[in-house]
Amino acid sequence: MKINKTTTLAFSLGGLMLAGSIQAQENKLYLFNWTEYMDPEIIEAFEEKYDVDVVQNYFNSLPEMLAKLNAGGVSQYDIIVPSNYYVPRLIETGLVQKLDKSKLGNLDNVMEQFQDPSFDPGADYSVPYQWGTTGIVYNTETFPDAPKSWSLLFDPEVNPEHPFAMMGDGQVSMGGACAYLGHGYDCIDMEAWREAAQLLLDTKERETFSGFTDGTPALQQLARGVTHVGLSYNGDYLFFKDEDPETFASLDFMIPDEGAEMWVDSMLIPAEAPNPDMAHKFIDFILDAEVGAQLSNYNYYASPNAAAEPHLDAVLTEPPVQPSEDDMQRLRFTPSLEGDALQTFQQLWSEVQSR
Amino acid sequence: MRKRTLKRGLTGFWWLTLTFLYLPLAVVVLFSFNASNSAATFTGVSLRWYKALLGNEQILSAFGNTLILAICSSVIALCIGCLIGYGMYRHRHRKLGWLIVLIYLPIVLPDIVFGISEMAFFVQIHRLTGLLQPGLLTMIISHVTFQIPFVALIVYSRFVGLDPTLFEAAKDLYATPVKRVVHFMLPTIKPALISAFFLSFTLSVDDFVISFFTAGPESATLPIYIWGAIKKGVSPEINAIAALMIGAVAIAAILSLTMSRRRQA
Amino acid sequence: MSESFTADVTDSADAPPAVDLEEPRRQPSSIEMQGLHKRFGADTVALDGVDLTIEAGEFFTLLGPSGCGKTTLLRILAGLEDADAGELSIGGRTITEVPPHQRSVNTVFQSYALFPHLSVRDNLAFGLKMRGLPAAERDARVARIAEFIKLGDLVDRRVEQLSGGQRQRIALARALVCEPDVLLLDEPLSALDAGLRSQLQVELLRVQKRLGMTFVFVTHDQQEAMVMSDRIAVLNGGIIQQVGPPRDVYERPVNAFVARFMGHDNLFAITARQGDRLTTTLGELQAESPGAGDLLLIRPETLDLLAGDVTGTNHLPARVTERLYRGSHAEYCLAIGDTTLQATLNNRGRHLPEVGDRVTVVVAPEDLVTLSE
Amino acid sequence: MAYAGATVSARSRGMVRESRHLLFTVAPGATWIVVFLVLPSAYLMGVAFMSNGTYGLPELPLTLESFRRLAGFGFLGWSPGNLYTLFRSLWQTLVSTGLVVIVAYPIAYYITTCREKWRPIMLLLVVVPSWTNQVIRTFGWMNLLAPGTPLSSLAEGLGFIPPNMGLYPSNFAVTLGLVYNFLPFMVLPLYAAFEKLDTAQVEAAQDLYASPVRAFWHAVFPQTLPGLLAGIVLVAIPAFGMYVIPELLGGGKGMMLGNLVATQFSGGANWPLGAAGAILMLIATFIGLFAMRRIGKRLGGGEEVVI
Repeated sequence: MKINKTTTLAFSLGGLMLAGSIQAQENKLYLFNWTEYMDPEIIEAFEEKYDVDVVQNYFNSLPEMLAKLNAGGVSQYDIIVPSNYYVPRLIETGLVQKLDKSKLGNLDNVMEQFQDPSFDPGADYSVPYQWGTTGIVYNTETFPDAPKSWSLLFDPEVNPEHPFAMMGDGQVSMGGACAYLGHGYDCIDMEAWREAAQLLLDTKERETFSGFTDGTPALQQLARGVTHVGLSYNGDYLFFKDEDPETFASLDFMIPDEGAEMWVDSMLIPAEAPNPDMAHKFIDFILDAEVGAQLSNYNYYASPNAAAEPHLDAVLTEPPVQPSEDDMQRLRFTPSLEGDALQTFQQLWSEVQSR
Repeated sequence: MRKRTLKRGLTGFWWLTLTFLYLPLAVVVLFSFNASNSAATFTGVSLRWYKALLGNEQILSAFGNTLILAICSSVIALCIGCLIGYGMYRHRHRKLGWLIVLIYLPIVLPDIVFGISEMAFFVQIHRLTGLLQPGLLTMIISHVTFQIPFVALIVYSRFVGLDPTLFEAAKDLYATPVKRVVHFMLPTIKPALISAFFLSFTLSVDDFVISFFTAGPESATLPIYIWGAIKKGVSPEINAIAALMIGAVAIAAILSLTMSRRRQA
Repeated sequence: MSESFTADVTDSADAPPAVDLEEPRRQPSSIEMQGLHKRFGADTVALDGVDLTIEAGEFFTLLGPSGCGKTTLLRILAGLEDADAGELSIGGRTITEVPPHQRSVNTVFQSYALFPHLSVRDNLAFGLKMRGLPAAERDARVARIAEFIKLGDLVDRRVEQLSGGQRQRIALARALVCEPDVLLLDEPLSALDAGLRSQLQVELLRVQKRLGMTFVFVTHDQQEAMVMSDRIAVLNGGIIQQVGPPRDVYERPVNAFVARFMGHDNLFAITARQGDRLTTTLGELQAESPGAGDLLLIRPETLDLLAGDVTGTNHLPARVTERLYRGSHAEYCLAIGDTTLQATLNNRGRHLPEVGDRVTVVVAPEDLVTLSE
Repeated sequence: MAYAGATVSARSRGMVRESRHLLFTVAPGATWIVVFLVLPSAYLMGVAFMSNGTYGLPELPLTLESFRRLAGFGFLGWSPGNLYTLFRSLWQTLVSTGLVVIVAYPIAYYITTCREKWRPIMLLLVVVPSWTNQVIRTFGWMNLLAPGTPLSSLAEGLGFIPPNMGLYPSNFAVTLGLVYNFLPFMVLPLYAAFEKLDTAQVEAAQDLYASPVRAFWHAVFPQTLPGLLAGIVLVAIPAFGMYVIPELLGGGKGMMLGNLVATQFSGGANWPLGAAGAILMLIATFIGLFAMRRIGKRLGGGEEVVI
């Protein structure tokens, strides 16, 4: 008898919940974003303005984001925020839809150099969100005279005995190895790749290699002393430094002289997004001058929003957010791979990971 | 003499093993009260990480999802598994090899294969029919799948342990088929049902891999949330959530102990 | 004790306790079986055409070795097993296809089958509850049966706390409280030790006589069968060998199987016959109007032993090869030529021959029974 | 004749009823498992024979390419990466199962030597940690083994690990995590076996063989073998397919087969390759199960070795 009651209770509970979730979807916006990449106040403001519930999900790397889209996410998220080199493959596989530019009144706020990006000619699919750089973060107490170079990671003589991590996203780690070997960060040459993969394998063999870590967690590892050198993003570095100045006083961010990554994260709408209308509203909301500035002020990343410039904090106008003229020369986009090149790269990378 | 040395050695080894088993959990609980953001040094007692949890809506919803998932899946698995367990008992003299294979399949299948099979399958079904979008429903389905065998085996072994003439006595004493179920079978296997439910619940809460691969944007459970938090970078907040879950388990353990004590008395 | 029962007792303080069960509630029912067949699997025949009538109010015993079909027959009566063919009626009503829960038949199981999840009281009330009797009447009936079977405070115990004998009595009470037309008992005493067993045999008999209910009792113990039964049916190989009152079955077995099963070993082949004179392996014997059949049964207790060599009709010279002194009587093994004969002598203070003595065996012609293999 | 006919009809009626009953009780669960596990697994098997699309999703035509890739053949010729992963999985399974046996055996025995009223509590103490989620358990070890923790400092002081490195991430941490995770699964069946131990046999053996080692080997060990085999099945099979522990504790060096498979799906890399890896895992699992059954039967352990 008791069991019957519990059963009924649980079933009605379950039914209620399912019904509830289906109904609730009507007025929700599903945002799939990098971790620690959105000011909660912006979300609150947007929710209030459009009377909508924003559901946020996070990823730590682009492969993870793509996997989630393939695993059903394409019909479950309204906005995704991938980096430049993943945009072409999203477009090509039909995972994203064309933007309805008539719904984006603030589109003109986008800086000129972002209006026709190489990864999305004509900007038919993407609207820039933030841009930044990937550099080396290291412990200044361990390395008081650190060279401004990838050798801090790849040369066992420069760093003989302190744990370090490489980037979890293969293309960034490979790019770093390429740069160190003198082939440039954005190499796509087969021979260069092979050499870089070998370098990564040798590096992995070193006792002080601690693992492949994504950009944001790498900072946590550095802060906790698990590693002493790692790869991360300029804005995240500043963001955490602001949160915990004491710990981060002994951590520094640098762009190696051999060259490093510069990236643009963009907002896109998945092909089967449940609420594309609201997604457009969201994109337009972010493009607003003040919201754009608020976002950058929160994130410590450079804004692609020209109109936002007057509202930006001072820290956003100087390195590392705005790289120095010299560094700017050395920064490259991560190449967007497709076809055989992508397959080859995946094989090289999985070899590096699995050995 | 030698025997006593052996016993003493074993006692020592026992305490050593217990330390091994509880040290990681103890450290999690201890550092959840740490005043500073450090895994290595304990700087003072503070509740700051628990306070940080309180306002976190995601954790609350993950907690709710965990409960809903565990309860719903356990209840469904209990109903279905109970039927199979009885069917296996009632027809144990028949050749049911295929059924045994089927029942053991979810148990022996590696989690990861289980999880990706479900994920790939649900994606395909959704593509074809628009049904079964990843979310709580798909998670419940997957959990029920791996819970059914455990329920069935527990119920089956309870039935096997019964005097088979009890079934005939019930018939003989004027119980109709429905009354036999209500007044005889269910009350008789009640202990088995309770432990099956408890085991299912534990299995559901313990699972990460299968949930991870079948979850949708709004159905993250606590383990998934913790996984995400670890992947994002270890933060002491995780210690606090983990400590709460450990506390819940400790309470469950004490409850189950007192319950079994009472049953023995 | 339940509330209602205590109330019952105090209300009629000076009257004897109300035990309606002393008077049968309804007329006892007879049982009719015709051509019952039952087979398990392809080649195990449990019943091979059983025709049997059990009279109303009879204490009827199904006797036979294990595997003879007696339990199958009982289970068919209870409805726990379907006959492959044949008809079954109780009290004139055909119930071949009636499911067990709709038959006014109750069973006392060999393993007692008390429900472990219920208290003794709830066990007793189970059948009444299933029949939908209101709680007050259930309590009253349970109290009455508890009084009748003298359960005392057993009613308030838990099943695990009961001994074997106590369980047996609860099982009996649980079946009786439903006041069935027929009570079936499946070797209910076989798990008990000898002392308790004979005590319960007496009690069972008392209950049956006082209720006048039809009892069908299954046992493999011929002693028990003889003590309890009005009539016995001996079964073997799914076939009824003989039906009759205990004395008939014991003293006049119809075939060698029944004779052996009833404990007789003195069976001798009849090699030739001339009128009443039979030639057997023992020698020539004079019988009184012997029936057909080529076996001669001599019951040990019908023999007399005379000291020394004495001649006369049915006097056989023999030698004592073994003697088992049992107090009330003595059992002998005697050698007559190459043949061994068993004899039992009552110990009435007379001389008991000893091993090695030469004796003369005397048997009365009317005590000789012929039967067939 | 009439009798024969009656038999058949009554009999077949009973069989129909029984079959309907079987169907009613077993069908819901069996269907559930078929629809939600057998079909998905079959679909996954199918994926393994499809081509890998440019962005990791399965495509037609059918091909054995994924199995070639799994064996290490790719654009770049043959490379041993996946074999490394396979052997690492086998090695970790072997080592951790061995360690679990070494720890669980005396523990299970010790519990049976204690007073009866303490035994349930002792068993509970062993099992309770496994009620917490495996992510949390593993996270506990991340805390304990990180650089700078007392354990790491100790290991560093003893010269086991180079300075500044923690015990985690490493293959050692993965082994430790596996042992920790699966210890209860070995203690329980072993305890059941010890509890059933026929002490008369042990005493006879002590009389017959002077040395306790031989007495153990001839009397105790064979009797606990069914429990041991059940434990090995319960530990080795999930350990071989483990994903969480190597992912969290292994860093970049500890990848096991489970991670190789998972990465193909959670890293958006190559579904068909992942599916082929899953088939490899299944084959290994079933070979392991089959071997254990054979050993169990050979040595006279019970039929039901699994659980």
